Amino acid sequence: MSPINYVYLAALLFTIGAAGVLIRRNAIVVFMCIELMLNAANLTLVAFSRMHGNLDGQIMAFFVMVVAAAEVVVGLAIIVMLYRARHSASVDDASLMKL
Amino acid sequence: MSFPLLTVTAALPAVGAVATAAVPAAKRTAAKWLALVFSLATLVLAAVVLVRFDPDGARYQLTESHAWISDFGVRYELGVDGIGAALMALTALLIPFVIGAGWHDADPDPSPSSSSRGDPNVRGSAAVDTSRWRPTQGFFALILAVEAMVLVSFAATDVFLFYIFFEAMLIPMYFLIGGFGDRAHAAGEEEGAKQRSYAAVKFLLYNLAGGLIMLAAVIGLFVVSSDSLGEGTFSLPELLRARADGELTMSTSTERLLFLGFFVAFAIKAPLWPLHTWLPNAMGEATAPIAVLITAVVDKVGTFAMLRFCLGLFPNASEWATPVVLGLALVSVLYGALLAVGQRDIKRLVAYASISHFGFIILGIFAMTSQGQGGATLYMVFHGISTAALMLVAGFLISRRGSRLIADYGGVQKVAPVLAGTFLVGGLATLSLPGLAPFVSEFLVLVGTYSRYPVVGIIATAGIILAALYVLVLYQRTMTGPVRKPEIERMPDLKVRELAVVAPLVALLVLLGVFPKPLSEIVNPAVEHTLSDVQKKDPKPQHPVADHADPSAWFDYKPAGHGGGDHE
Amino acid sequence: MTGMTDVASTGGGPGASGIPSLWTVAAEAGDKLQAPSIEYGKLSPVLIVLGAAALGVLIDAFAPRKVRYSAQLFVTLAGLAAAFAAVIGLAASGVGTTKAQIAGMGALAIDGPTLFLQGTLLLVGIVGAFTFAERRLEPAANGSRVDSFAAQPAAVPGGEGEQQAVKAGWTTTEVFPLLMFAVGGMLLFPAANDLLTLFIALEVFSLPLYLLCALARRRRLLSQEAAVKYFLLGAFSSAFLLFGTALLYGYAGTVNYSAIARVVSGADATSDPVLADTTGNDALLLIGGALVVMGLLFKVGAVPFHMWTPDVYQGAPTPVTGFMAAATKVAAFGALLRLLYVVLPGLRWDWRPVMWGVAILTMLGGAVVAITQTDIKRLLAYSSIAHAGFLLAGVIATSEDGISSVLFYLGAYSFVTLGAFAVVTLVRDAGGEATHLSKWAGLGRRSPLLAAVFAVFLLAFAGIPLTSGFAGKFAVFKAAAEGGAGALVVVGVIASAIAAFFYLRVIVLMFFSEPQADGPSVAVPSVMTTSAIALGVVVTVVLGVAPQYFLDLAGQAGVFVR
Amino acid sequence: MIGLLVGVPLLGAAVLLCGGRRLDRSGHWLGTLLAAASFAIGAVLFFSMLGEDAEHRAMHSKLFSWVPVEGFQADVAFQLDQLSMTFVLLITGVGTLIHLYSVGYMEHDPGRRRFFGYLNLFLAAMLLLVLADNYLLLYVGWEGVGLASYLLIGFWQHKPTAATAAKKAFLVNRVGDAGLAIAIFLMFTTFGTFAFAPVLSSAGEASEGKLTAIGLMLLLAACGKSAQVPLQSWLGDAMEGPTPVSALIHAATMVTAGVYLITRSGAVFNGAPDAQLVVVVVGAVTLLFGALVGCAKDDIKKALAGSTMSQIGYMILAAGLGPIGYAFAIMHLVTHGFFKAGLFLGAGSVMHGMNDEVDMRRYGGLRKYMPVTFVTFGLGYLAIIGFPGLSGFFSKDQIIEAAFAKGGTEGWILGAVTLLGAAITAYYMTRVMLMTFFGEERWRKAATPSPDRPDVEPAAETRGEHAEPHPHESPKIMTIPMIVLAFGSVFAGGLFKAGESFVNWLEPVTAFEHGHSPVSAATVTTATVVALVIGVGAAWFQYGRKPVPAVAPRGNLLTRAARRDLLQDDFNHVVLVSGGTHLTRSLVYVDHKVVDGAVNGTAATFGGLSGRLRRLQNGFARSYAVSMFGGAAVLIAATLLMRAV
Repeated sequence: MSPINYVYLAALLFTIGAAGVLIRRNAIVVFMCIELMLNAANLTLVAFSRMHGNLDGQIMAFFVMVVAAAEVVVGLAIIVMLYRARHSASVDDASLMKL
Repeated sequence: MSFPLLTVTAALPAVGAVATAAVPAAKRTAAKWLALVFSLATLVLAAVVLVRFDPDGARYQLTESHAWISDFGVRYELGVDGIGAALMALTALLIPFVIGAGWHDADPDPSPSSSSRGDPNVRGSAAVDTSRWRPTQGFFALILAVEAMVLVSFAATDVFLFYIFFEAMLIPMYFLIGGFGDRAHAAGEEEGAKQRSYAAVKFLLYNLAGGLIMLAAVIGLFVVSSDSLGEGTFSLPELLRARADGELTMSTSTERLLFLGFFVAFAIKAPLWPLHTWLPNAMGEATAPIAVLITAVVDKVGTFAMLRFCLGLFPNASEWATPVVLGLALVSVLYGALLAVGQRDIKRLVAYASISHFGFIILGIFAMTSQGQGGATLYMVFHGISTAALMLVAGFLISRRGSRLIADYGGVQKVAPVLAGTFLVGGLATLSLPGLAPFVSEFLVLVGTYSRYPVVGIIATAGIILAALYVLVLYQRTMTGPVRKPEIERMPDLKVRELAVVAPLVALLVLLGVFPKPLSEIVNPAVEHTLSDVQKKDPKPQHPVADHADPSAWFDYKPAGHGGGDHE
Repeated sequence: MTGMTDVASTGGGPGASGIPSLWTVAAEAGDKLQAPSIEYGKLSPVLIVLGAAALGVLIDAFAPRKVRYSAQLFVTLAGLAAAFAAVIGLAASGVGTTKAQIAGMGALAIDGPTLFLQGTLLLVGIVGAFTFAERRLEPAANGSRVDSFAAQPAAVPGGEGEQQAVKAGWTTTEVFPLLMFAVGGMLLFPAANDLLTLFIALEVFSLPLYLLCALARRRRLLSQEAAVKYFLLGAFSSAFLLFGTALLYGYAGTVNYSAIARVVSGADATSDPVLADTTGNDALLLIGGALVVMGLLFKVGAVPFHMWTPDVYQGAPTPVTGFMAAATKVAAFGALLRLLYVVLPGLRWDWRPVMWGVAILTMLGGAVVAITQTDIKRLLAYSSIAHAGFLLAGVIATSEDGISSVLFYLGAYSFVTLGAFAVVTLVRDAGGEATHLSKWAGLGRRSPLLAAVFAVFLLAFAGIPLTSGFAGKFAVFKAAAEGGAGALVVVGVIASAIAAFFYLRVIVLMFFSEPQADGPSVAVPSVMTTSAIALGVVVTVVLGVAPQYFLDLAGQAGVFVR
Repeated sequence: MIGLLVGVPLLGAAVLLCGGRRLDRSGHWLGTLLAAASFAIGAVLFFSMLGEDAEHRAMHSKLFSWVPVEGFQADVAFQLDQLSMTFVLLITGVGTLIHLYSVGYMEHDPGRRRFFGYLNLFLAAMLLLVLADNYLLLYVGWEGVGLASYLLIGFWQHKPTAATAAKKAFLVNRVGDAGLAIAIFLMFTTFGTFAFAPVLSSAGEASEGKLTAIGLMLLLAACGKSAQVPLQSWLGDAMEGPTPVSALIHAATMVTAGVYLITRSGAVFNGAPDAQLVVVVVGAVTLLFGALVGCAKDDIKKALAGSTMSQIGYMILAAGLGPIGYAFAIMHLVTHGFFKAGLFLGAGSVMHGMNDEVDMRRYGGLRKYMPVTFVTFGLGYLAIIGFPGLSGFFSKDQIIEAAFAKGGTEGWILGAVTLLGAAITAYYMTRVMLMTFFGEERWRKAATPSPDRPDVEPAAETRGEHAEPHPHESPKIMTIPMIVLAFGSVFAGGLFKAGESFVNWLEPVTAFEHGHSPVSAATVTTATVVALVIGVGAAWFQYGRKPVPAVAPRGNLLTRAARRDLLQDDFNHVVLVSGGTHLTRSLVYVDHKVVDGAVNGTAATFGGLSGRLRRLQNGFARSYAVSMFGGAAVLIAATLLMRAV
């Protein structure tokens, strides 16, 4: 199987993730979708790394994981804070500021 | 490097503005006197400029040149030709009168509770602490700031330098219009404040929009000059030289676009129909001295710049645009006059009259004849003085009655003859009565226009009839007739301060009307230079009379009847 | 797999395959481990700031509550000042011009733009730290002065815990390390010379900002909402950026800027025919480039990626907004410039028209929507969007002038922004800052000086001559016109005219309207906010009247090292 | 010396107008003195001129260069030749007399100082007009007299009618002034100058078309100033001014400036027969027009105003005849100056004695009460109707003769018109005479002010109640000028005629040709006398034999039209005033709604756009994400598209 198929899969995952961000209301789920997008990027990197025959992509994938972990720390903290204030994790509820 | 006279002349009012603004809140009168002293000192310096200017000398004199922003090719370059010198003098001349006339315009309300301003409860409450609000200081400081900026504009020979001050002067003007209105407003205080800020915003947006369009053209000019000359420059003498030598070339469409960019900005400032609608609002809402500042001083920068920059930098495009410009100017002349006839508000009437006059000025500029442009230049100066006289007296009138509506007056002549008399003189100057200064300029403009564009000249002549109409209707409705209103019966005549403001203006109108020669001699060479920039020559008369300057020719003249005059 | 072994150095010597692969080297040389050569001196500004940030974390963890504030403030300011000194030192030694080089094994480019932007960022950071540290505006609680940040960020807004914390006069000092991390990330951002560093730097400065947004003392619901929005959208956009990075990597087989550029220009053709459908596949390049650019456009707040801006600007604590508005823009434009000028110059004819569209939309969109705003912070947010559009016009110039004009503009703009938001912190009523425009009515009568200062900032935003805003705008438009984007200049001019309208509205309100009875009062700030505002005014006027020195500076800094 | 002629009264005006209330008590004497001084200077110059031989009488003096612009030279320079001299003497002479008269007439008026200031201003302007050596300076005087006329007509500014009349006079004159301005433009483009000497001496070189254009424009100017059709409408209303003003400005001097202009520009007209023809037609039409109006008016001053119009019609007609008529035009101008001024002063004297009543239907039988006025007025009357031997007879007779001499059909028509005019003149003047001084004393019944003058003027109040008037003779200071003018009315014509002295005097300036009349001089004279008798007789039949009704009968259509100045004002009102009002109103509307509306509309458009775009910012993070996602998609699509294209 050509590694390029992984890239296609990654693109699909990325799109699914993006669609999830657009569709889902729950902030946690939205955030998980974003993680999915990051991981799609990771898959792409790894796939290309394989195709190019260098390790750059794989190393980058590690970096991305670390960053994603940091993002989770910050993101969950913010989302939990939101939930505590509103007893709801819906992103649509957080729409006081508009226009 | 000689003494930087122009810089000092322009900097003096700027210093005055800072000094005036720094006067403590309680010492209002000191601030006024300080401002007056600074404006008079500036006048002295401007007079020195005028005296030191040698009509037979170089095109630009008293020049100064310093590097400023070399990245933009910008230099701090000053220099005056006759036109600039005359207009600098006009500016410096009018400011003391503006200050004198506006002496009490920015006084805080004497008794806040009795005043109609706002809700008395609000005024009285301690919550609103306005003790640091120093309108008087601000008013006079802003006037001086405008003066400084206008002076630089007239003296700048660097396009960019000019542009900067052309734009920057909007800001103090904006505050002057929006911040200081007439004491009483016909539509009530709330509504008055609203209209005032509407007028100020309109003024600023209109002019800023024009200025921004010009900014695009200024940038374009830089690009063109850096393409042609290797290094972008804004120096007017340098650009003119390069143009004349053929070093600076631009494609026809580029030149036209750049011309339009410049011209639109100036046409808004001037203002030319149909870009004029900000002027009646601004002049109507501002106090009379500020209205004078707008129309007599600031707007002149627009017409001045047409003459100096549009024609000088873009001669071919100017020629290309001439028919349209003349058409618009003609419309301005007639339209302004007709609308002036239809106004019910004194200040708006004067504003529309000014639009008509600016039409004449632009007509003269684009007629491209010595008479037209010389007349236009003189017109700028004389219109400044005459409008100042008319508007300031109108302001005195309005301040007495607290209304701008013509219908609220009538019979003032009976109770305040001096006021009425000076008003009439101002009005007569506005309608270009011979013997008063504006006549000379208006006639020159008309002659100059006629000699190249006869039809335009003749149609424009109708403007002088309409001018008589709106001035005399105004005078009739306000000054004549029986005194029917008690407010007018109690109306005092001009006070000493007011007379001191008006009398010199009237005297100047007469003096310059009878003997404009010193001024026209300063202006003439500059006009010739401008004409040579656009490579135009005056049209020759069909049957030139060989030596018409010789009065003795008369004595050789024999009336020639059908039979040769021999009747014996 | 041959390409992996023969890469010996980052220099890409004649024998090399031409695709320097730093990570590969590190991974491959397991047996003969070589320490990578790091130019510590050249990286010192970043290192100092990050070090100070780490120190700040330690202080918050271990120092007694009483000294925390002063210790944090000292460390922050000292760190920033030292970093700034380092930048000056580097610049003085010619690193910005003649000795510009790629440092950190190809990860960072230390050149003119980097140093200029780092210097600007550090100054912005210092001024930002001043406004962060301001403790005189809020009424003192329980005898201790408090700042603009939440007494107990973890507490539920309006809950009992929060009320107690407020009453007790608690303050937190973690904002300083957060600030320092953000600054550190921003210092890296414009210096990033490969896409991975770009991504990391982006996250390093974004994550602290997300948190900072959530920390407002008042109106905490808004603040939290701002943080959530910023976080989710920011993460969303960084996912795009990352995916774009992956695609570019797929295209070029490397993430190094100059290496990608060489592939783009065809200098380094791909060696393996097997990879023909990936490496050198223009679709990958174009899509990947577009996605990376989009990630950066999100940060600069360009239409249509701008929508987070007003909400976040409004909800975040005002000192944070000021810092963010100024610094993010500086850092993001730096990165955008480097990306477009170093990586994608070969694609100029592809991205320029697209960027034209974005610039036009941004200028007009920001200006038009701002007209009807009623909240001063939202208004400034839309204003920042419009300014992003003007800056994009300079970016599009694709010339040295374009670079230097954008650099200059950024410097000018950031100080005006900082000053303006600092003024916003001062206008307060019982509910904290009075940001609704109607409250600003008649401010000119109550405190003429403050109103005048704010008017100066507004005029600078509007680009009135003799202010820095004008000089910047002129520089950018001039570069754009010279770069053949005359039409863009015209649009920019129109947008400026529209923008002038809403700046004027505020001036009208301040000076020409009667003060309201229940209007806000103007707090008397400490010397810190005062100096922030004063610096804003000074920079505004100096850059407006005598910009030549700074233009020279930006002009010298206008070359990217490749 | 020539400059002094202008300067002295100008000084007077300046002093009197700026001097303030200090001069209230003595100002009128100062004004009179300066007028007299000016006359004295004129007289001195006249005699020194007489000392020269005819060809070298013209004097020239340049004061300074006024407007020097490249290619455009206008000097303040005077030239005094025989034509100017004639005017100088007339202006200063009659002017001085009227100053004197005014001292009495305006005795109780609070604005007397101002009045004399204006009078002096008028003298200065008028002298400038006739002394200028170029058209531009003439233009200054031209508008200057217009200004003085404006100020004096509107002297009683508190009366709305006066203010309106003043404004109207100025405006109508402005139309004429525009003509003069255009004439100057034409001269400038044709000759490169507009000084008299070079223009007139080289007029022959220009094309006839140019000359015709110049001539017509000059005629337009003359029509305005001299109240000729179609710009005649202001003169009747101008009678709102104090009567001395009517005498000086609107009878003797200013209104004749048009004749001066045409005569002065003779060289232009001589080269433009078409223009001359128009001049003649205008003169003829006005002659009849004014006469008809004069017949119908019951207001004594307006009747005289109609007469003035008509008499100036004679002069214009004569001037239009060319060299055969110039001298006679001027001659009639001078004699008319005497008798018409005298008539007006007489009318003023009557009004003075009658509580400022002007309606002749409320006069009657006044000869007993005002003998001096009666006699002087009567002599003026005889002069104007051309009673043989008196001034008017000689001057008018010459014009009629010259009209016939025009030759061809034109000559016959013109001759007939002038004769008809003479008859009508006799008719309406007789009517005035009879209604005023003869018949029953109708004023005894009419104790109320006339209905067409509802506004009470303070000047009248100071002189007495509006009770029944007590007619009385005016004081000496008023009668003396009347007497002097009566002498002029009687003898001037004969003096001028004797030995053709007047014609010879003017000949070097205006040139002269004897017209070759198809009818003999004696026949013309006879016809004139016959016309005179018919006119007088008709008037006597109508007004002498039977009592004059105190309320005017309705009259036939023509009478009613003539009472309304032959509907000229109605025409003006419909066409110009209401048309103009509509125009300005609609323009104000256009300015507000269209021009300004476009600006405000632009602003509103952006505002609306802003409001709509603003709604996109709906607060939902997910919709922001949609925007970003869409943006990214578009970005990618556009980038790919760029490559595809």
